[in-house]
Amino acid sequence: MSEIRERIARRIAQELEDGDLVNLGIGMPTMVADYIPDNVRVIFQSENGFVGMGPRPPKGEEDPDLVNAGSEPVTIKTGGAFFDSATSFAIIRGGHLDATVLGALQVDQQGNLANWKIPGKLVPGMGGAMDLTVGARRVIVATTHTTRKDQSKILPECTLPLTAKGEVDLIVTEMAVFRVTDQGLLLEEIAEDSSLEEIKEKTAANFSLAEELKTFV
Amino acid sequence: MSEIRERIARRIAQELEDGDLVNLGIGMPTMVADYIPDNVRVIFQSENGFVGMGPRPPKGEEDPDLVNAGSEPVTIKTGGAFFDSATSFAIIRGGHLDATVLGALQVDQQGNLANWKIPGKLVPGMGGAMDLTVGARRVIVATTHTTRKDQSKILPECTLPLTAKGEVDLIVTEMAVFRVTDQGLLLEEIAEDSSLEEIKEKTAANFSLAEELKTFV
Amino acid sequence: MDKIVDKEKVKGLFADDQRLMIGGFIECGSPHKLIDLLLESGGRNLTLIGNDTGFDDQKAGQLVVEKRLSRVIASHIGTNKETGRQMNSGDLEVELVPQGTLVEQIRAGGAGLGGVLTPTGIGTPVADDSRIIEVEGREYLLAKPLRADLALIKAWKADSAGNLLYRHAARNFNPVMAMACDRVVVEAEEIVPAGEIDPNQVVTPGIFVDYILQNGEEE
Amino acid sequence: MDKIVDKEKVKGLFADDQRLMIGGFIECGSPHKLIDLLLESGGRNLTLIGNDTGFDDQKAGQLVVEKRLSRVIASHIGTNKETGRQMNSGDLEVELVPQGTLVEQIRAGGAGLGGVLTPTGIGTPVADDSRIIEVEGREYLLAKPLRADLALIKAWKADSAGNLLYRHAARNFNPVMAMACDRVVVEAEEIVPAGEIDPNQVVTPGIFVDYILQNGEEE
Repeated sequence: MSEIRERIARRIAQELEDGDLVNLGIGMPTMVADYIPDNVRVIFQSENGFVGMGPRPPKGEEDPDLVNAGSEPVTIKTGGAFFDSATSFAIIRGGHLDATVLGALQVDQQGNLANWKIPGKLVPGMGGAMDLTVGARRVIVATTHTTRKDQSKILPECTLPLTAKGEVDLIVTEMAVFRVTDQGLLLEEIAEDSSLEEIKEKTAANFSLAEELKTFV
Repeated sequence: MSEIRERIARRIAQELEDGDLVNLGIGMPTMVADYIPDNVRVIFQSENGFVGMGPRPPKGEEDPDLVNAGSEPVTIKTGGAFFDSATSFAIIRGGHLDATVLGALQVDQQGNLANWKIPGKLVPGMGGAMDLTVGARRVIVATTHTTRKDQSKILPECTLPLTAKGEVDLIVTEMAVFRVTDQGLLLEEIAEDSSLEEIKEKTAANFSLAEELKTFV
Repeated sequence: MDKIVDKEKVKGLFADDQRLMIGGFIECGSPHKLIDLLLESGGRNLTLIGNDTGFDDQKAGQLVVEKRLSRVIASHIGTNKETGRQMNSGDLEVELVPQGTLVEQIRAGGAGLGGVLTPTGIGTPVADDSRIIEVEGREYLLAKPLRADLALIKAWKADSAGNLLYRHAARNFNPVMAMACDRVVVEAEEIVPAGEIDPNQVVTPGIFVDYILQNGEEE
Repeated sequence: MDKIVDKEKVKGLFADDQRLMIGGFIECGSPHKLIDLLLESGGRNLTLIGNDTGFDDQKAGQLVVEKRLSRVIASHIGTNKETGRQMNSGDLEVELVPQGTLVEQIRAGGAGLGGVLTPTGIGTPVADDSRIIEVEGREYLLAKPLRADLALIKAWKADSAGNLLYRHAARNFNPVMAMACDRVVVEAEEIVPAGEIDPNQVVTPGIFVDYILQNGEEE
């Protein structure tokens, strides 16, 4: 499982460009920061109120006033800045983020995302996810291809309450990279240990194939 | 004329209470600050971005970055703070001001105020006046009783474009103090060198008399 | 007009049925001392407006655990299992709001706006309970202003005039809430004389602040 | 990604028909050096969004005096006689907006809001051209978001990452405008290396800033 998460994070890290301002969701998306190439300078925004977020500090140097949106100790890099939640969401909603990376309970071929509520079961709340999806220029979904019960998380249509309608741009799983287009999902890349057959079998959504299908590691 | 302005400013200063946060308009209203009793601590807000405004500095100590909304050099008192225009008008519109003192071209018996535009002639713009009138708890108008052509500025109904509808609470002139009530204007005070007859003659608006008519100096 | 008060004064500000805004983001920047006093005061049937309901094993979460709340308006409750439990049992009314909408509602309450139009939540269940307003061909949700009786604010430094500084990510909702409540109570790590905070560096101007409690040992 | 640029680079950013936001409040906190470069660049038919049009005998007022503007959105034009003259002659389109509405429109543009509802101007001529929206029995004007191609900002200190501090009343519209434009050009009195401004004291985070010009002698 941790290998799967690493693979997804590593692949998404390649999507980020020098100078990008990026917000990473809680959980697997947070790991993306560990795989940014040295020659690419990405600025991370933390929705609880700062830009220039850096990695976890060495043990013993954690500061309870310096945590990410998932309550994990982090650091701030030179040139970073703190601000209040109104400014934080002005950045997020106002189109100042180049990309956000978010997890999914379900994602579908219209680019809809569901990740905040399982009615009658789990209702953690949407936190900042609805603002992130509507505001960021690119919305990248980081998700395992299937649920623990081996059911596809990539659907013709989400059945859970939506976080965002039609906002997802790219879906990265341990098996595949799909681009969301006006014509639906486009399979662009296949993991080196997967196959088109496996992806077809485990994907409930319809998708078409890119002209040039690439492989990712 | 300067004696008239001083009298109006001095009378309005008596309206302000210890602890009040007050915004003074440009011109005569600005003079109110000079007449606050020593035992009353009023905090002045300047709409261009600070609270704790203090008097003009000694000659030679003016700072071009420290001026009031009328571009006059001022100071900031201990405990004051600077902020941006969005915060400044959050204070003004959000009901955080106890009072504002504004000048008038016309004011009427419904508590309407006109002070930003003479169509075809003078259109300086409303600046912050519309926000001040709608946001401050008390709107006090400081005005000469008549125009230079000796016409009443206190009318049954304003004829110039309005700055605010029904927001004026008190009108102070060199002759009289009127309170704006739901039943119209109530004459509460007469200047010691004026008379009820003179006020009746020079006031176009209807007004009733307070049970106890006071005199002011 | 001394704003610096003691614990007894703060406790006297609390009452049943109040509507409270409490700063903080999952316990970071939460006014733990003020919450302690609120818990001691015994206030019940409270409405909480805040980003979240903290952790169930930490201070901000205890308002839920000790069943002081009847209503919560928040963006996230996943870190306090007790909140979900009381919500599912019907003991606690929970209104979930996108975080950026929540902070704009609070800001609108403090800034005298009748609401703001946000694209956030269009096409989601959040839109079901909201008025939709179309502007230039695009749909927005109307987010109405929020205000409360009392704001509980955590500051890093306060001066005696009430000017506040916050530390790192502990700032979050605190400065916005300090503008949107009838009375504002601040817990400060340090209190300094007026004049010691540069007026250019002030984050929350003192005019918004009614009471300041020192949260340290030396009280 | 060095943000510090020279005068030639700044001049190259200007073009005819641009929509500009320019910080300042009647010349206080106005970016006089950037306005100089704009005047030198020869750009014409510009739209200015700002609090006012400065004094006719000072720098910010020269954009009007030299007839570079075809449209102004401002709250006050009384300090520049030339603005009123061109408005009355029909050479300049002037839209007057209450100051608090103007700054919220700019903020909405930067914050991705579809607009805000303000009580300011109800019952006045300002309401005639506005959409009225009723919320809980009270009428508000819809103030739509404003954005521009270029923001010209005056800062006190900038660090090389673009983080900005402002001085005294020279802050005014500058931080709000820095969030609402496609490109943001800053004139700073002093430029320091990144890290020299405490991240807790930053007023405008560097992510909003594209270009910084030193306005001093040493350039």
